Amino acid sequence: MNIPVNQGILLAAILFCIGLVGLLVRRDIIFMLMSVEVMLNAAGLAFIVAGSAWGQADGQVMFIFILAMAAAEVSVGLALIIQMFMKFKSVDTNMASTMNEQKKISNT
Amino acid sequence: MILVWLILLLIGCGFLAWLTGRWSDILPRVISLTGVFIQLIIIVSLLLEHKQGSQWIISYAHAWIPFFGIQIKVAADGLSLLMLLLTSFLGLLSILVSWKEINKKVGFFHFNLMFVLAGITGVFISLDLFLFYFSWEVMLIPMYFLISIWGNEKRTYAAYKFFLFTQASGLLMFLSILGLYFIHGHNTGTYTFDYEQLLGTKMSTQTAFILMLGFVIAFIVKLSTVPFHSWLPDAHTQAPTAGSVILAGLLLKTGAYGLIRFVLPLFPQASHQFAPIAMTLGVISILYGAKLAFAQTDLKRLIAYISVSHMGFILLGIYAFNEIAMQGVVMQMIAHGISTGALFIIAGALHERIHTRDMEQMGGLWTKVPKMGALALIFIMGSLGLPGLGNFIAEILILIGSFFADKALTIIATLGLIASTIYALRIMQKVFYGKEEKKWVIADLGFREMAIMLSLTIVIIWLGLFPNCILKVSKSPVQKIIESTNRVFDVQENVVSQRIIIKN
Amino acid sequence: MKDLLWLIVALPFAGALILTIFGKRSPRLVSAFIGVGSVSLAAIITILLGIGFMSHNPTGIPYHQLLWQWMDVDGLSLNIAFNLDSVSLTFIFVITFVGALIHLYSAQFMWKEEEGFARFFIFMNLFIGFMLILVLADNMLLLYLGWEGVGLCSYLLIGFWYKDPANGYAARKAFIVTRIGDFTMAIGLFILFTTYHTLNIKDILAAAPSTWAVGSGIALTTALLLLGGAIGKSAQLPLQTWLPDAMAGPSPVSALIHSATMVTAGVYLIARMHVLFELAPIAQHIIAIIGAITLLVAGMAALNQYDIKKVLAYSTISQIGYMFVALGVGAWSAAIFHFMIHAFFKSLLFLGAGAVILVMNDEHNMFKMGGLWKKLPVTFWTFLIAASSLTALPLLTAGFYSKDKILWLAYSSDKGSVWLWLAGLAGAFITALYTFRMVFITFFGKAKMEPTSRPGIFITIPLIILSILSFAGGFIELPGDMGHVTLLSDFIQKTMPAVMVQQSGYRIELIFQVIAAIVAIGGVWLAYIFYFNKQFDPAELKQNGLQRFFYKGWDFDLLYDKVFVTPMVFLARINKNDFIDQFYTSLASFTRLLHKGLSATQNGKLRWYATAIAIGAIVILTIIFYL
Amino acid sequence: MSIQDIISLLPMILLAGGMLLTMILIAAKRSHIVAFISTLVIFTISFVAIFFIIATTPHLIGELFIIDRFGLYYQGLILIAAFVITIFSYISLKKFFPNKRKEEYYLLLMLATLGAAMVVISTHFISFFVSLEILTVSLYTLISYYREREKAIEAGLKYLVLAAMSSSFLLFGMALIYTISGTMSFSSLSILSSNVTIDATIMLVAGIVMMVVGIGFKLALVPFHMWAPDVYEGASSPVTSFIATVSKGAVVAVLLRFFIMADLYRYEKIMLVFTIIAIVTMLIGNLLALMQNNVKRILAYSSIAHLGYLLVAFIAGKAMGVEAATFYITIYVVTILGAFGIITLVSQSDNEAADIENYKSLFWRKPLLATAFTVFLLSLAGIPLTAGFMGKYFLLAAGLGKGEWALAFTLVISSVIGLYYYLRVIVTMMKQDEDTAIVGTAPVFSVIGISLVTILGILIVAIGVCPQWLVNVVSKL
Repeated sequence: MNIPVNQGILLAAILFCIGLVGLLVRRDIIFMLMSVEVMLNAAGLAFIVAGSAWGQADGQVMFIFILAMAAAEVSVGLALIIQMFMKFKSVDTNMASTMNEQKKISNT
Repeated sequence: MILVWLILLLIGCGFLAWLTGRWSDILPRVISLTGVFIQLIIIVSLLLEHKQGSQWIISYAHAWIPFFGIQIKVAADGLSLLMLLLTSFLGLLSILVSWKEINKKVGFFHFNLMFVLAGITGVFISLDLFLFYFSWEVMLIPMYFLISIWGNEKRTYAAYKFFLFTQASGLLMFLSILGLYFIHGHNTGTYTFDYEQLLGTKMSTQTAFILMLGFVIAFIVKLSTVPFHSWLPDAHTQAPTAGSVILAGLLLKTGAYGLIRFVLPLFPQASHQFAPIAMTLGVISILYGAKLAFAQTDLKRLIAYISVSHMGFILLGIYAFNEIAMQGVVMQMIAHGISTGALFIIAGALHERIHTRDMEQMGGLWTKVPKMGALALIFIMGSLGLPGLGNFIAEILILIGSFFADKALTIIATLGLIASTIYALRIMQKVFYGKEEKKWVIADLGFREMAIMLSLTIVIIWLGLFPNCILKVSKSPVQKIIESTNRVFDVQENVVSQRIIIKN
Repeated sequence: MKDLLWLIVALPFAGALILTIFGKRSPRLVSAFIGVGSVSLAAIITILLGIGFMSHNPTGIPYHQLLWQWMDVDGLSLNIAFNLDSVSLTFIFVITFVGALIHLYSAQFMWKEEEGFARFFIFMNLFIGFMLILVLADNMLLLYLGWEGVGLCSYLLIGFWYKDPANGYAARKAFIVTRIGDFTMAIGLFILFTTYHTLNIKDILAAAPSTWAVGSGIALTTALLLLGGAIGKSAQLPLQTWLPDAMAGPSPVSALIHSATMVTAGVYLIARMHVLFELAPIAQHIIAIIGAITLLVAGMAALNQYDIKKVLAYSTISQIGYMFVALGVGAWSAAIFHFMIHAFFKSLLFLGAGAVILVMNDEHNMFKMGGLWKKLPVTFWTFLIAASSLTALPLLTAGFYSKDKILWLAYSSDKGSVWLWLAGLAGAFITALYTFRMVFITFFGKAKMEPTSRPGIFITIPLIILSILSFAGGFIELPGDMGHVTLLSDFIQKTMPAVMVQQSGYRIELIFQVIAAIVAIGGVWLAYIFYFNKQFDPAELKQNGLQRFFYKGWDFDLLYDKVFVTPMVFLARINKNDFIDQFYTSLASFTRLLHKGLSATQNGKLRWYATAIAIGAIVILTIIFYL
Repeated sequence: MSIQDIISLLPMILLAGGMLLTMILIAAKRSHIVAFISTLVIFTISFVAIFFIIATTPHLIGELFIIDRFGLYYQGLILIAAFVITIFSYISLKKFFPNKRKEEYYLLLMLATLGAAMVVISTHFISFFVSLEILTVSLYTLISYYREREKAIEAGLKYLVLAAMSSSFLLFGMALIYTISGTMSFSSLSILSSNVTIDATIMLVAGIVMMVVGIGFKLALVPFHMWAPDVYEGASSPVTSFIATVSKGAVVAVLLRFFIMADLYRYEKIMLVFTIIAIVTMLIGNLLALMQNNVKRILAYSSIAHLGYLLVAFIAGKAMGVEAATFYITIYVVTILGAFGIITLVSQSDNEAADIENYKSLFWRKPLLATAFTVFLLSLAGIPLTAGFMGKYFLLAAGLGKGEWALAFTLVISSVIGLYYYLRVIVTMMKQDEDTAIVGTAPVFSVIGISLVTILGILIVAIGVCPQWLVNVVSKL
């Protein structure tokens, strides 16, 4: 059974958008990471679809690399989240906004 | 090659001064003094051996960035030699002036001073547009430091203003230079910044006009023509005396020089189109500058506005496109350099003594400092164009010349004679005449200052009585530029060429 | 002998230079010696030169001396060169001779000036030098140099007592007002050069008649522009306002600059360029009319002054008015004759007044003096002679002959008219009136204050010499019906055309002279009735409105102040730090605003950053899809 | 995989091997100095290795990599930068870092360098993506390495989330392109587009644009720039300079390679997008920095603006663009290294000398440092006698050669705006009052660091005065 490319890409796009929206609406860093994962996997899915459409292995190869990269990212990410929680006593990203332009504007 | 050595000499002395500045305060002064003095001697000798009519006296070219056809090409003709003479002379004086005035970071001060002079020298001798722009920009940074480190109370603001104005306009000129470069390249296939090759580049009228505007804006900002003058009063007022002298005496002149050397020959036709606007601007500057000068109470600021007014004459003269006016412009460049420089030195001397530039607090100083008063009188008379002094020759030549070009504007410009009387006498009145506002206890000019001022006095009177010495030197270059500007034009329109041919 | 011409000019400058260098240190006696000596030497050389000139060339060929080339630019080639002809000779004679006398006088007059003594002589010498250049110049630009130079010296000398701001103001006023005249004159020069491609006076005068038609517009314009310069310098209407204030200077200055020499430079200019003016008859009429009006206006003003020097100042204006009338009717020699005589008696009057003021320790108000005639006999008698010469008392005084010549020609010359004559006549009457008003009030009546001292020998000598001249000077030129001596006019007419006399005839001329004489004497008589031995209390001298108006010199100052000065000062004030600068400052603050706005976006919120990226991506995609 | 391939990958292999070696060393004995030295040695060796393989260029390794002069030049640049950064990192670690766990830093540094070095030679989506991620992931950790500082953590998190987001954009773009073209190698992209339908082209372009989003994030182009100031401020100066120089340089290189090999210049729309981005970036970058008081943030914004400038050359494309961009990025790298080096040297507490006040009257306290800093700032401002001017000239020449007047004009205007804040820093250094406490750094390193900075400064001036040699090198790529 084979899926028409367009629909597959469409699905991937939808996934991507869901991830994006999730990233934009959530303040919780963990959920943000999860949404990013969704986006990455959407891209991966697109690769798979395209690869199968072209009958090439490259799609899958790319997908594997994406997985690896995502894994690495998550590992670092979680480590950072722990640090963040120790520093800011919260996983709310708005807490972690000590660096900004407010009060930095000089009056000279 | 000798010309390149001039620049290297100055730069070398600059570095030396900086280094020695760590150990002593006298050494930098002596070093830079000798450096500039040597330059002066070289230039004088060049002037003496320079025969009239010969176009480029010494020309030296050496590849710099062949990839872009950029080369180190320097040459001098009578005009540039005169400018160089002025440069080294005023440079010498400015070092002498700051002998006592500058006490902190003496080494670095002289480093900057030398660099400014080097940059100005470069501007006056470079025949490669890239090199020209390079030196044009190189003067700015050290000048910026001179103002912002050794300046008066509002120095930082003034320095910013000076730098942003000149830099912005300069970059516009740079764009124009590149435009010219590429147009010439597309036409001929040889990409070069060589002035003499770029002469007579074929391009459409619109393009020529726009490119010319790029140059012109850079130059008239330097020339502090209304409405681009507003950097000048601040810079002049806040700079240390030496800075003011160099700003008024030399930096402004680079603008005029640029117009004469580059704009007219490179864009003859566009210049003719632009002439009416330019002359109008010149006239406006003359009167508006005078008016503002009259309004000021800060002595240095007043003198600054006098410069604006006098530069107006230069613009008027340049765009009259005839030899008389152009010779007048050359005279004006030199005479204004001398007279305004002298006025700034006097203002500086006063500031050193009574620590204020506010004329309301002065008055009746003649009794205290008769020498200063007398010398001030001479240069005030100079700046109001009293016959017998250099400025008169300049202004009368410019006015007569531009009278051929445009009667109405010239008549309005002549009103400047009255205006200048009004503001110039105001200095005399406020500072030296009248009752003493405060009981200042101040010394008259010392030996060093007297030497400086007397040399200036002799020069300004000499210019007034024997202007021919100058005019002879600048004759052939001026003629060449004028006819190269008008020749191209005569074939295009006869109407205007009628306007510019004097003898018929 | 002729080759010494340059020396005449050089000597005063040399003196000035020496004084500038050594004046401060050297004692006053030395300074005085240098100052007086240099000018007197110049005077002697002038006289010798003059004798030589007159004896050796009867035809009066001008003598030309070239010193060096001034400038040579594309057709504008000018020399520093002097040109001596009968006119300039007359002038330099008056300048150096009277100048020398006044220097001598000043040596004593200024003695009390401790620090300013050398300075005074420097300026005076400079003045003489520039004046000589003005008169001897062979080209317009050199003339202009002298012209401006004397203006400078007048500025410096009016403001000699610089401590008082009022003097400084007067000095500035003088310089600026005359500068207005110079402005028009400069434009005149431009036109001359554009037309003739030379500024050499002789060439211009030679070329003019062939280039310009008589009465042509351009000729008229040029003539009027030059006239502007002349008016400014000679304090004629409407630029006369500076002269009365110029009296702030020391009396010798008033005598030398503001009566004898500088103020007559305008007369010289017009006489010198007479060809141009003959090409523009209208201009000449205007000159005559200006002269006529001026002499009346100034006369009325002089009639209402308290300050003795102010009286003399206004009288100078009105006398120059006479000269202008003469020039206007083309009576060149008459004008120059009157210039010379006027130089003698007016400087004498000023010196006398100066002497009085000196001994009355700086009291200027006539009404506070009185009864001085037996206290200061020399001063009185010399003053009286000068006064009568100014009044033009018939037969004896020089003034009579010079003024009578003008009056007669004002009527009889081809350009003359009866109105000009009437104006002159009225002027003569007023002159007589105010002159003897001054004499009677100052020297007769009850003494109100005692002179502190007697004028010294160096003051009296010049007075006497000048009185002789202003007495006997007239006999070199006698009218047709009495002796008909025409030494001067012959001499002048070597360079200038004689006046065209329309209707002559000794009878008419005689009638005119009688009328003139009667008028003059009538004036004196009236003055005698009103002012002789009358009691005037300076405290309650009340003037009615009209007198006040005259006293203020017809309120010209007020007018100019309202029309020109105030608006300009106002303009200067409102736009002191100029509005163009505001534009750039606003530009800068606008950029700052942008910065603030953009900085607000950098709020440190992770979500916002992510949103920004997303929005950016979306925007770009829309651009791709829908553009 | 042939022996030739191995040889031509030698620098990378050396880096990787060296990294493992260092890891073992550290495992054997924790010693800061040893790790430091070995890192330096490894960088040097692999830099030297480059010269051995120049002869055999260009060499293709399948579709994945191409070793050509261009790539090697960038690798060299990256290695030099990494070398300098290592030294400054040593100083900074020595000064501010608690005594434990200094060594891993160097491993991460080498890893990131490896990633960057691979990015510049990759010619295939896969290799590109993988090497980019190697670079990025190790950057996350480097940024938040000073984990005692909450700013570092915050910066790390921000960078992580946003970078991940941007890479997902990148990937999705790649996926789209792949869907249309059926190939993932740059070069074969240039062949198609004749035979694809209109809406396919649209999709292709969309894909490219999404890739541009990813790349634009790495280069901190407006509107993907917002992370830059925070990350610059949060990370320690050496890491910041690494981000500013190595990662950006690498990405610029791959961007050029991608657009030229895939010949994407034919899509006007994309060029239009880039033009807009360039203009906005130049202006906003400079405006943001205008009255900034934090030097590191100033440099962040200025780096945004400078990448905007660089786009001018990039847009100019084949003609002179590549040379111009390469020339410019080289100069930019040198300048930024120097600037951050000075920040490192001036800093005295563990939150670094970021505030402009710390530089007050530096000119009278430490003339040499201040002069060097002045030179760097002037070079950034593009004033003659410094290399920055020549770089800017090169950009303008490229842009105008292509007739991009609008871009050139914007460049000029914005660099005038930019002038203001560079001058502000300089003026602050010139301020007279001597009250600020004298900065003291550990003598040895300060000597090394100062001499290094001085060398960089001299280099800047040298290029500024006679750039011909560099121009020759660049133009022969």
